[in-house]
Amino acid sequence: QAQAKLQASIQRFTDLCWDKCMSSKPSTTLSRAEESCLTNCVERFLDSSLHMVKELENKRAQLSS
Amino acid sequence: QAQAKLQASIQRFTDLCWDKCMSSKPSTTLSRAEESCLTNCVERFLDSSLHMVKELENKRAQLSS
Amino acid sequence: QAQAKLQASIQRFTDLCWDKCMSSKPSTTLSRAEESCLTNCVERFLDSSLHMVKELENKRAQLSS
Amino acid sequence: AQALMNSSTERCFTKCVPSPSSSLSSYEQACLSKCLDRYMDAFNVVSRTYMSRIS
Amino acid sequence: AQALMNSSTERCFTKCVPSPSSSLSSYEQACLSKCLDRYMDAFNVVSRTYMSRIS
Amino acid sequence: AQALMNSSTERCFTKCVPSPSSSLSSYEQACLSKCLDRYMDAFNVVSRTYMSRIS
Repeated sequence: QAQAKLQASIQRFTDLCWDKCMSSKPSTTLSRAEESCLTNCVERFLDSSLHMVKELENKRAQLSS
Repeated sequence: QAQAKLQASIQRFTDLCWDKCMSSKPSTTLSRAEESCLTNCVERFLDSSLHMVKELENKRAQLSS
Repeated sequence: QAQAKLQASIQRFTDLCWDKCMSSKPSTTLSRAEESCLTNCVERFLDSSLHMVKELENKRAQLSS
Repeated sequence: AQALMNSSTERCFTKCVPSPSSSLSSYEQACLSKCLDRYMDAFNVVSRTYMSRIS
Repeated sequence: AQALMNSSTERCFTKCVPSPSSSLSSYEQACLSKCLDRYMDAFNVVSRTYMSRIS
Repeated sequence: AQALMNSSTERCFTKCVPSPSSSLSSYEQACLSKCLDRYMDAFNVVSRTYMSRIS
């Protein structure tokens, strides 16, 4: 079940970053630009997610103090 | 479980109305225009939903009479 | 349960082809052009799906030979 | 039928009520009615086409 | 709360990080913080409006 | 693998068959094959990047 959740996350990131990074006509190989865009897209998405979770926790800490 | 369904509906309306009402760059506070757009968006979505359910029931009543 | 899966597929194809085929303002009746677009859309989507599954099987066969 | 209503309502609301105001106009209501009819038509065409393919 | 975080993160990432580079800039981080605040505001307005309709 | 096929088919159909006609042309078929290859590449890059972050 953890395996299924992991697969679902990878699927979700692939779809999100596919729309951001891939050229409109599929190319014969994955270009360098597409590959580095995909990597940055996943990395920055995870950074964004962590940033927002931290913000939320700060807010909760302020409310309960 | 009713609680979960309610949460899912509010989530769905938030996403729908977010795309319609919020400016492209997030502002420092929720503007008056954004707030009234969100309220109208939810209200009119619920009106539309009721209108369409009623239409469907009318059609069923005509078919079975 | 097979019935539910069938319904979900038809729903999914309707949404996909609705966005491709229907005019922006709803017309009083379904036009000939809209109807033939919907039919072609479903048929070609199923062709595309079969084509891609076949490709994937070819690739697997090559890897295991 | 729940999924069908959710999906048609979202699509028709987007088409027919682009800028929600303080009430639904009669024009918007007529648009929603026509849109629902067309969604049902589309559902039936798709259903018929799919069933004839898989049978 | 999981669905809420998934949805707000996807929407705010799209708005605030249109071209992901090798790190999050402080501008992008500030945009994400504001965007989360606005998403929560929107969720609260929608929630309040919906509850007053169905009660 | 079902979710992966559904998602890649929808994305590649949208890219490669913008106006569905009475049959799939060989051009459209070649586009679908390339698109599937690129989707698998993208899935692998995303998977590798994500795994190295969470491990």
